[in-house]
This record gives sequence, structure tokens and C-alpha cells, in this order.
Amino acid sequence: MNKKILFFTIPVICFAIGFYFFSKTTEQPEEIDPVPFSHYVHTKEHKIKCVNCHRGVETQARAGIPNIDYCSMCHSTLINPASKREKIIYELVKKNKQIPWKVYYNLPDYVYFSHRRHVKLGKLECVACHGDMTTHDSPEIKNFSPIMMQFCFNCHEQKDITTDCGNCHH
Amino acid sequence: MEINRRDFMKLIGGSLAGLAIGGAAGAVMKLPKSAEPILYSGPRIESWKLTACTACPGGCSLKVRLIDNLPIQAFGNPLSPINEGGICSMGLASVARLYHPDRLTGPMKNVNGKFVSISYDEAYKILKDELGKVIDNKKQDDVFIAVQTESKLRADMFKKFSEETGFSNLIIENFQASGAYPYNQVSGEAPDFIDFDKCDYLLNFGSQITEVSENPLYYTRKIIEHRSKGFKHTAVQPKLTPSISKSDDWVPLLPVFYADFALGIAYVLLKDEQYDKAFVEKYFTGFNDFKQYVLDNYFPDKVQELTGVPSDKILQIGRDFEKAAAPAAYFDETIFYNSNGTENALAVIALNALKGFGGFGKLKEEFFSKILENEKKKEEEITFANLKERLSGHKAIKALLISGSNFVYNSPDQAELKKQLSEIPLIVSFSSFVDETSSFAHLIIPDHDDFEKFDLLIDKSMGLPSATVLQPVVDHYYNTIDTSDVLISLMKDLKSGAKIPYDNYNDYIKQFANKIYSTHEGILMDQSKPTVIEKGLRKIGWQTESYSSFDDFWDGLLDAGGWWNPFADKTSYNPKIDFKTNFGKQNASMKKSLASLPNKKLRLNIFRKNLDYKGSMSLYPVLVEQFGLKWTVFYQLWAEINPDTASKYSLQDRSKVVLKTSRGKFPVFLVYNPSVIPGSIDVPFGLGHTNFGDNCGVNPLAYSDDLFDKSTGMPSFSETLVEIDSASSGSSAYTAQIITDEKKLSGTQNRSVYA
Amino acid sequence: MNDHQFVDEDEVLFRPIYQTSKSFYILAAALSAVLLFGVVMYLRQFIFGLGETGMNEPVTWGFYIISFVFFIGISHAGTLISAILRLSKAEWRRPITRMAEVITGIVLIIGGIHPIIDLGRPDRIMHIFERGRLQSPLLWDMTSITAYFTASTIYLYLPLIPDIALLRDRGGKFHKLYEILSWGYQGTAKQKHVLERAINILMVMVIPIAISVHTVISWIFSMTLQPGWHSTIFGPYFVVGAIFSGIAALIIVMIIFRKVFHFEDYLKKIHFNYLGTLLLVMSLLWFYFTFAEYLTTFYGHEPSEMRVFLYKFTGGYAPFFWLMVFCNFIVPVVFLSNKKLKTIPGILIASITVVIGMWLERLIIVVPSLANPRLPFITGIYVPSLTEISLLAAATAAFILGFMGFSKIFPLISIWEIKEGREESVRMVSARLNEYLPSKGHIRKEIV
Amino acid sequence: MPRYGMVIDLDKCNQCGACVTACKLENNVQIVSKENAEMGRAMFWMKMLDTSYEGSYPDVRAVNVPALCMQCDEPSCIKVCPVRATFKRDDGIVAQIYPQCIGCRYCMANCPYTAKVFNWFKDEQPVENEKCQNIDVSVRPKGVVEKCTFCIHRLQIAKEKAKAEKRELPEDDYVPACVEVCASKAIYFGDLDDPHSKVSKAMHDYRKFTLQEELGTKPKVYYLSAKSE
Repeated sequence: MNKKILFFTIPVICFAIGFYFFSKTTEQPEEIDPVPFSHYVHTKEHKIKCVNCHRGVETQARAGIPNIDYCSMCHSTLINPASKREKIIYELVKKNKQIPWKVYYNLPDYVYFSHRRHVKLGKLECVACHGDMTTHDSPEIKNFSPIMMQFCFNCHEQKDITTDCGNCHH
Repeated sequence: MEINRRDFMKLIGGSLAGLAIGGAAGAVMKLPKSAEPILYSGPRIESWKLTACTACPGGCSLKVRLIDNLPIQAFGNPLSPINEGGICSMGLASVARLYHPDRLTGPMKNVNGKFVSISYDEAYKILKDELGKVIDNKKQDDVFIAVQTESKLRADMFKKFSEETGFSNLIIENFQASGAYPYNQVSGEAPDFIDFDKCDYLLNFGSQITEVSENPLYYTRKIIEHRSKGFKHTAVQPKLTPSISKSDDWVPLLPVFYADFALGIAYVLLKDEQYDKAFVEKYFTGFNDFKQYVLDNYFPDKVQELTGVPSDKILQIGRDFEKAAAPAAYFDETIFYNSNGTENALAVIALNALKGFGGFGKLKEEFFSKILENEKKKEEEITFANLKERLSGHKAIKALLISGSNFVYNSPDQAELKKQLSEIPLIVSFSSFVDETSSFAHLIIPDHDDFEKFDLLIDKSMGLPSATVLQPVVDHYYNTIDTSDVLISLMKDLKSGAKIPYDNYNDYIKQFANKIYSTHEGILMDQSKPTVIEKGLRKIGWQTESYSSFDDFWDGLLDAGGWWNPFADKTSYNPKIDFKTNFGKQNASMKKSLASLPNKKLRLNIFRKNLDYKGSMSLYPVLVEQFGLKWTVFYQLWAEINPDTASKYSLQDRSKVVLKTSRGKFPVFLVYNPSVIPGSIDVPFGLGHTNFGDNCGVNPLAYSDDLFDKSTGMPSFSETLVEIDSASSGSSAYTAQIITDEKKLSGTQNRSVYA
Repeated sequence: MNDHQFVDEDEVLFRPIYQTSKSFYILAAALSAVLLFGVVMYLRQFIFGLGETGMNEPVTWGFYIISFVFFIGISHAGTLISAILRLSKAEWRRPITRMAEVITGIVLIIGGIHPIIDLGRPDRIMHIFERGRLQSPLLWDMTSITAYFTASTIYLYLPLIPDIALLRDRGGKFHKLYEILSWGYQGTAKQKHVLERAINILMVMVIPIAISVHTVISWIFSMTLQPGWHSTIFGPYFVVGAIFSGIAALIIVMIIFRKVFHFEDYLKKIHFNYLGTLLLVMSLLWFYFTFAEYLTTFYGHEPSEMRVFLYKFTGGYAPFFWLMVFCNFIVPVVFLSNKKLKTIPGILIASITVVIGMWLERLIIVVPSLANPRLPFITGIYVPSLTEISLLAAATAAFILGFMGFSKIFPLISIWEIKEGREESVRMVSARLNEYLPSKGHIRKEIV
Repeated sequence: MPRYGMVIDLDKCNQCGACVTACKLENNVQIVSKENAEMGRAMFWMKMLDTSYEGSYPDVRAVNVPALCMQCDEPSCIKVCPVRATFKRDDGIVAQIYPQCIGCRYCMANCPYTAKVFNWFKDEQPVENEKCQNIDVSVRPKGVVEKCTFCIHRLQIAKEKAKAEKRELPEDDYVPACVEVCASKAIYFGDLDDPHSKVSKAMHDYRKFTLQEELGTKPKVYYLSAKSE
């Protein structure tokens, strides 16, 4: 009898595997950033606010990721010569070479999400969606929460903010 | 439990099947590609920059939207007095040109038919040496420079260049300049603008005034306003263009007959003794001959039989014209697209003279001429006519420098012209595309795109001096260089000890701006329009604002996008003119054949649309797509014909037809249009590029007879006769064949999406 | 093999199940090839988008919707007819009902798939269930079609049970399947009684559902503002058309199987005669509706309506329109109202033309209205692409294959009903007749 | 709640077609290939309707009508949508939700203005246009219906801006691209209910008419013309 079970289960498992592998659309890039960026060092040790680097947060839809010339404001000189990690960015700044950041929080282009609306007007903390980045000492390898529509809905419903399609989708 | 071999096989099979099905299902359920986010590294910070539009002579002020310092959209600058936030299709589409795949990425050298890229220094060296040789053996007259630019300053730079180096054969194609050309012939000075404050009757000879003209967007607003005040606007044109939709009256007339029509009206004025006597005797030399000539030859019935315009219509318009206190008979470059264009223009000027140029105005003090060194220099103007003579006469041309002009595409009977061009030993082009003309070049030193360079577009057509800044919104993409800088360094190298007070074009612009600044007149465009009180204060020398220094002014200028002087006062335009010409003699036979068509013949009337200026459209897919939108004809040449004419030849609406001229056959898509002049067939100009952009449709000009205005060298658009022959099979092959051998000539890749 | 131990009097009805000729396999292979090609073409469309079809602006609906309406129409053959005949106790129904019901079953599946084929985003089909709007006629459609499908499959299955039982008793192939399907039916009086009741209930239920289905489909069109669609008559018009095409399809199927499986002495001339008459009636009815529909349009003379009208009568679709009239009206009337021509071949011809004609009618309804929208500036021409044509072919192939498959598992004529007919119907009918007729004795009393 | 609407003055319109271009570029409307265009699949959210002529030669006049989605108050398209992919917002704009649409094209069949277009293939912009696409607007996937949205993304951004600056949304902050670029200022846009807005003033002009008035779809796009329609 359990032969039958075997005959049933194994193909099913295979099916699942096949489905999983083929249905993935954007597989997360596994390799980490070329620059071993540490949120911890920047935010905790040097007391830099999120807004200082992600400048768009309160002023526009996109928070934005700093590009090299923004980093160069501080890193044009070695702050802590001991640090190996800082050397890397220092070199990049000297070469004025852009950093190919890995972007983990991507929304499809048919979604209108505005940081300003959520952070400035909605008074949301970054933690709410991004988790506590300040503790991360090593570069990200995955995003804190998979931003699915349900994820938005949970918050919108409990705060009873409009869940009308037209407000986020265009 | 034991698993025998068969079971095992089953198991394997089952699992494989499962895997396959699962995979397939997964692939099917996979999110659509577009759901994947468009990865866009960078903060996506939005910024706006002001620059100017160079798509047509208008020179509107553009407001460009940049994301991470890359321009993505262009809109009209709402503060500019020229376009007040409005913008036309060409301006909107212009951003795409920056990213065009056919753009040249650097200097190119033509090595037996193929273009290979070389370094700039190399290219410059070749150019310098060749020209140096020419100068050494005193052959300057064998060098031609063909320039097409709408910027007076750039033109000025070229004049300077020709003066310094002695290459006196300089052809400058500039819409406004060529509009002024006939005035220079008869009086030496042209009116600056139509004075809409005075003018109460506008008689428009063939100018597509709200589409492509000296200042289309300004004129659009003005004419709407003008009509709302109840003043009339009559348009004389071979085609019911959108411009005419804003006119009260339309006289369908082929350009050949403009002169006769104008003189017909002049006849009415003279007969009724309603012309401005004071003005005439003061300024109009040779008036009596003129009067006599007109009275003898142009009584309305004669004009009617000549032109086909009913005599009562002529009378009516004549009466309107003479009743008007300050009428303006307006024309611009468009009037020359015809073998007797200059004559037409002169006739119109004469007509204006009879009413003392009441409708026109002039700036009190020649503001820009005061500061443009070389603008006034106008001893014997060189035009394409001269070049054409040279070429056809096979007189040696050592070198030909081409900047911005694509005259091969813009001229009739191209086969012949191409042959002649291929004989010239050195052709240097500064165009940033391998267009029809520069495909013959031996050397291409691509110019910056207009979004990458500095310039100042000065304009008087508003009745006020204005200068719109053309500034780089993005630092240049490719290995290109501003042509003017090449010229400057050439001047320095070719003529040692040439004293040139600026070392690049930006300096030149700056110096010019400095001159404007030093007059302490006018305001920047970002300041609010002055009120009446303000104007009054100005009159008594009150300065509303002033800048601490020139740099201050300069920065302000760049931020504001331009400068204008709303306080400039204008005077009436009353030039001394004398006519030696006696009109109407030119190509009488042509007129006859056009008026009374030989059987089976139709007039080919090539018309221009507002999406295209001198064949620049094919760079912008979005424009090419909507070119024939009104007729829902896409990516092919169409022809409009009057239903009555069509029924005479039993031609169906929306059918494919092949037209036959003396130059060959070309296919068109025929549509009915009751507004077309019976007996003529209207074909749009702008399609049929063979080298770059979208290779679709046909360029009708290539098939029309080799006629051009004798004095300006402008091609004739509406004097060719065509026959219908519906053997559509051979014809398409014919056009295809043209495209292919063009491809051989051009070195660039052609985007074959629409090809 | 225990098939031929004893020879049933209706052996000929069992034969198709047990004997399969070579030509069967050849035909099957050919048809499945066609079907496969269709599938491949659909996959192309699925991958590259609906651009593979010939649809455009403004003709946004084409062959798929036409086939959808057409096939659902055909489905009315079955259940409705058999139900009506059962209801009206028409004795000659006995050999017909089964085939009729099978048609319904198969065609409903095919027709039901078509809207999904027509979707631009089939991968989002679940949205209809998750966030469906009941205000949309498409939703009504889905519900009614699914209801109709369930009802008619049950209605097909119930009368099958006794036959399955017969097959089971004969043993042989599929006996496992038969065992399961026959629910241990032994033909006891009680079982018979229950079965009869169930069938009666269903046949009353099925009729309104069937009517509703096609009314709703017609509403898909008549609920819109399109000229030529926005008409109240559409509901009955479509239903009539559906029954019309249904009967035609039924006749074709019957004639074919009569020929192939030698059912001559079950499907007699008389059956075709009756059905032919029915077809004739429907044809006239259809013409009446068509006439009324177009007369009102013409008389109203509303410009945008007239554009469509003229497009059909004189414009681009004139050939199809007049062909339709020829197929749906002239041919049937000529062949069926004339004794000499009303032979079986004659009826066959009439039915075939009717089926074609009805397909054309759907075409005439769907395309011209879309091709001439209210704003007269953008008008369209519709030329189907290979994808659409091959999918139509595939649908037809699927239909035939389905039938062939069925004929290999179940009897195409309900054997038990035939048997029942032999044993009882004479008695039952005479009894019924006696109920109608006045009794003689009564009359005598009057006189005295 | 405002009720956004548009008035197009045909007497001012000079038929330049800038609105058409602006619309295409602002909304990344796809430029279909030659073959598809000839098949009649060219996509225009705003189009100059085919010219119709009045009078007989030589006193002919061309009548051009720039036509877009009429943003009806009683839209016939939203009634039939099976999945609420198109619906009327409170501010009167008829929105189109691309991730929701299943592509049944019922709304297109039911639109009396043929204002909707369908993505027959996946987006196939020419290279140069891809490079300068408007980042505020999504590129529609294949197989969904799309139409003019009164540049709704502009409204979203303008509203948010106003809110951030703690002020009401002024009239001129939010206008669609076609209105912004119109050189002859022939298009008015704004809140129809606000009696002071330019658009509602223009709406009460005696020359007003709407397309297909008799259908009772109550378009919110009005036309002005001294000549009758």
C-alpha cells in the first residue's frame, strides 16, 4: 500500500520543485555589495540620520541611494585609517567610480509609492517597512519584508486609509 | 515493501513527468516581465533646466525635465514671452534626439564608402591642412560653405570666419534672413515685425504662420487675439493648412500666381486712388512706371483668367485691403519655394508700399545690429543658386563645408545633384547624423546636440528685442565638438595673427550677453510682465532692478532662460524702395501649363506640415507615427485629391496609386479631400529619408522637376506635373531600390524597426 | 471474450463499443493532429500576446467570441430538445435523446473555453473569482453557463445509468469503470422509480436554465451601446437561433452515426421527418425575428445604426449577410417544405447549410457593429489570422473527437429506453389515447 | 471633492497636434511597429479625429476635433468590466487599473467614443524613446486595456506636494500634459463644480456641446464651437 503513497508523493514533490524554480521572476542577487557598507557604523557610531544619505525620503517619492560624489563629502579623506572597509570606498572616491549598489526594495513600476507621503505626511518610521537597519553591520543580502500588496493592505486597513486601487496603481 | 525494476522505472517516469509539468505550470504562472521592477540605480532626483528649442525658426524657450541629470521630457517655459508655456510637437519630441541610435559618436572619415571613426585631433588636422593648402594657392573662391542655422549669432560667427579666412562663398540658410532677402534687394532694410497693435488687416501670402514660421507660437496667440478684436485675416495658399483654420478667408492659389494676384490687388488700389500718396511720392522711386505697368496689365478679369481667382473676389479683397488703415501683406521664406519666388515677394512688397507698410513696424534703435558686428555686411549675397550654378557648370569646387544643412534632401532632382557632389574632392560635414548630404562627406566632425551647447537665439518678430538662452542641459554624451569652436580654432590656425577676442564660442556668447547687460535695458524672462505704470516709470528713466555685476546678470540669464525688453519702443517702417523689375514676365509658359492643365496631367503640390521643418522629422518616431494621423495613414506617403478630380480619373478613396513624373514613379496612398484645388494633388513633405531615422514613405521632392528660385536657390514645391499610372507593382520595387543604394553610401546602421 | 455469449436484440447498439474499424483510428489521428496544431497556435498567442490574431481597433472581438456564441448555441440542441420531447411524451424521442444530450455536454466545454482563449491575460483568470463584479454581464454568463453545464451533464448521466448497468453485466472492457458509474443499478422497481423521478425533476429544471444561458449571452451584446447590438429583441432572437442551429447539428450527427453504425432501423425516416419539420418551423421563426430586428433598425433610421445596417446589406459584409439569409432561410424552406426534396440527404443538406448559416449570423452580429463605431472617424476591417482559423478548426475537431470517444465507451442510443418503449409504450400510448377520446357509451345515452 | 473636467475650445484650437504628442510622451504610450499601425493598432490616448469638411470648394473649412477619453459621469465602460479594472473615482476621473485588467476588451466594445486602446503586443518602444520615458507612469504589459487618465499621476504628485506644504491644491497645480502644452490655450482644465474655476466658466459658454450627447453618458469633456458640431 505505501508503495502507492510513494508513487504519489515523489511526483508531487517533483512538481513542486519544478514549479518553484520556473515561477521565480526576480531571484534576489546572492552576492553582496562590492562595498561592505555598514549601516551600524554610520547610524550608531557616527550618528548619521537615514535622511542624510537617503535624501529623497522626506521630499520626494523615491528615498534614493547616495551616489559616489555624495559619499565623497565625508570619505574624501580617510576618517579611520585602521578600517579596511573604509579603504575600499576611499579608493572608489579617489577614482570617482560609481558604486553599483544592489537594490533590494523594488516596486513594480505600476505601483505609486511615495516615501514623502508615508514618512513625512504619514509619520511612519523607517523601521515599519525596512526593519531596524541600524543594527546591520554587514551589507544587506535580502530585504526585511517582501513588499507584497497584502503587506500594504495590512497597514492601510488597520489605520483605515483608503485601499482604493486607483490611489496606488496607475 | 520491495520495489522491482518496473516500479522503479515508473517512479522515475512519474517524477520526471511531475518535474516537467511543474516546470511548465510554473513558467505559465510566472509574473509578466513588466511586473519586474525597472532597476534604476541612482536617487532619481528630479530637476528642471531651461533652454531653447531649435526645431524651427521660432526659438521657443524650453523647460526640460531631468531625472538624475538626464533629460527625459521637454515642455514650454511658461514665463517666456515667446511661447508662454505653449510648445509644439517638434519641441516636445526633441529630447529623444539626444539618445538617437543613429547619432554619430565621434569624428568620422570616409574610407572608400565606409565611415570609420577617427580621433578629433586627426580629423581637425586633415581639415586644417586641406584648407591651408587651398589658402596657400589662393583658391579661396573655390570653397563653399553651406550653413543652415536659425541662430543669428552662429550665422555671425560663420560670417566672421569667411571674412577672416577669405572663403567668401558663404551660404547662410536662415528663415528670417531669407524672409528679409527681397527687402534687402529693393531697400536694404527689412521690417522687424508685424505690428499687431496697428495692423487691422492681414493678407498672408503662403506663410504657414501658426505652424512653421518666424515665431509660430507667438503668431498663433496673436492671430487668435487679433481676430477676436474683429480684424480680418486672409490667407493666400495652395493648401488648406491648419494655419488657415484661423483665417477668415482663404484664396486657394498656386504660388506661381502670387505676383499676379498681388498686382491684381494693387490694381484695385491704384484704380480707386486709395493708396498712400504721401508715402509713395516720398519713398517709392519708379512709382509711375509701376503704376502704369499695373494699370495696363492687371485689371481683375485678366488676373482671373490668369490665376483662376474670380475677379469679384479680387475686388473684394482689394477693397478690404484699401479700406484698412494699416494693412499688412505678409510673406516669409515659404514664398520662395517656387521658381519665381523672388518676383512674388517683390510684388507683395510693392503692394505693401502702396499702403505705406502700415501693418509693419521697426524697432526704434537697431538693438541687435548695434551689437552684432557682421550682421549688416550684405554685399552680394551668396545663395544655393550660386552653388547650383557652380555644380552644374562643373566649375572646380575645391572644398565644401556643410553645417546643419541637409540640402540634398531639400532639393529637387537629387540624382543629378548627388552625381555632382560626388565629384567634389573634399566635403566636410559638421552634422551629427549621416544624413542624405553628409553621406557624401569625406570627413564628418559631428556637432554637439542642441541640448549640449551654448547659444543665444535673438528675435525681433515680437516687436520687442528678446534673447533666449540655449544652454547645455547635459554635458555632451559622445566625442562631439561645437562647430563654432572648430571655426574659431581654424581661424587662429589658418590666419596667423588674426585678432579674435574670444577663445571659444561660449566666451563669444558671454561677450554678447555682456553687451546686452551693458545697455541696462530690458528684464529677464522670469520677471513678471511689466505693468503700464512700470512702463511709464521706465520712460522717465526709472530702473526697476539692476544687477550688481555682469556675472550676476549672466547667472540670472541662465536661470531665467532668456532676456527681453518689453520697454523697447517701435517706430513705423518706411524704407526707401525702388523697383526696376517689371513683373509677371517670369516663366509665363509654366503658368500657362499650370493654369490650363495638359490632359491626363495633374499639378503636384508638395505641402509642408507642422511636424517637420526642412526634413528633420524622421529623427522622432513619435512625430513620424502621427504624421498621417488625420488620415489614419501610417508610415507611408499619402496624396490628397479633390473628389471631383478623382472621379474624373475614376480613382477610389483610400486606394494605392502610383504617380509618374518626368523623374520617375512613386507610390502614394490616395485620400479624398474636398479642400484640395481641383486638378492638383497634394503630397506632404518630410517622409522618405533614406539614411537615418525612420526610412518610410517617399520624398516627393526627389521626383519633382529641377526648378528653384533663381535668386535664393530655394526648391520649387508646386510646379511639377504628374500623371497617374496605377502599375503599383513596379513602383514599390523602385523606391526600395533607391533606399538600398543609399544604404551603401551611408556608414551608419539604420534602425530597421520601420524600414 | 464473453461479449457474444448471447445476442441481444439491440446488439447493433452495443457493437460500436466493442468493435473499432481502422478508419476510426485514421480519422482520430487526423483530428487530433488538427487539435494539436490549434493548441500550438494558442501557445504562440499566449506567449506573444493577442497581436497574433487579426483583431484590431475598433474590431476588438473576433472569431473567438463568434465561436463562443455559436458553440453555446449548438449546445441547445441537446438538453433542451430532449427535455421538451420527454416532457411532451413524444414517443419517437427514444433513440434521439442520448445523442442530443451528448452534443450539449461536449459543445458546452468547447464553447466555455473560448472566452478564456479570448482573454488578453489568461494568467489573471482567477481575478474573476476573487474580485468579480456581478454587475457585469460576463459574470452572469459564467454563472449561467456553469449551471447549465452541471445540470446537463447530470441530465446526460442519469439516463445513462441503466445502460451502463447493461454494459457492466456484459463484462468485458472497462468493467471497473462501469461498475463505479452504474452505482449498482439492478433495474429493480424502486431504482427505476427513483431514476424516473430524478429525470423528470431535472428535465423541468433544465429548460429554464437553457433558455437563460442564451438570453444572457445575447445580453453581453445588447447591454452595450454599440449600434446594432443595443436591442431588446436579442434575448429571444439568440435563443431561437440557438435551438435552430442545435437541431441542425443534431440532425447531422444522427444521420452520420446512422450511416456509420447502421442504426437504420432505430433512426427511421420518420424521426428525420419530424425533426425536419421542427427545423423548418425554427427557420421560419428565425426569419421572422431577423426581419423584425432589421425592419425596426431601418425604420428608425438612426444614423449610426444605419451605418451598421448598410455595412451589412450593401457594404463590406453584404456577401456574408446574403449568404446567411440563403443558408438559414432559402435552403431550409426549399428543402423541407417540399415532399420530393424532404429526403434524408435533402434534410442533411439543409442542416449543414443551417449550421454554416448560423455561424455566419454570429459573425454578422459581432463584427459589423464593432467595425462601425458611433464616432464615424475610426472604422476597421477585420481579417482573421491563421491563429484564429486554426483554433476554429481545432474546436470543430475537438467536438468530433469527443463524440467518437463517447461512442467507444457508452451506447449512442439509450438502450433501456428503447427496450422500455418496446415493452410498454404501445400500452401506454393507447391508454393515453383512450383518455383523450370520448367513450362511445356516453354518446348512446345522449340519444336515448 | 472636486469633479475634474475639460473644455476644448475648437475656435481657438489651431490643429497643431501638440496635445497628441505630449500625451504620447507623458504617458509612455507605446509606438507600435509599422505592420501593426497599418493593421489599425496604433495607440493614441488623445487623437485628432479624422478631419471632416464643411462647405464646398473653395469655401471649405476643416473641422478637427481633438478627442480623448471623455471621462463620462455615467461611463458605459465601467458597468461591464468583470473585475473592476476600470472604475470612476470620487473626483470623477475614470481610472484604469492595469494590474487588475484581464484583457477581455469588453469595455472597449462598450465605449461609444472608441477612446480605449489595447496592448496587442508587449511594449515595443524605439530605443531613443525608451531612454526618455516618463518615470511617473508605468509601462503597460501586453494584454491589458489602457486609456487617457487625465494624467492621474500628476494629480497624485500635486496633491502630495500641496499636502506637504500644508496648503489647498490650487487650480493650476494639476493639469494634464495636453493642457500644459497647448500653444493657443484652447484647452481648459479643472474642477467643474468650483464656480470660480476657468473651466466651469468656459463650460457655461453658449457654444458648448459634447460628443454623443444623446447617449446620456454625460461626458466631462466639453467642446466649444461657434459652428454647430
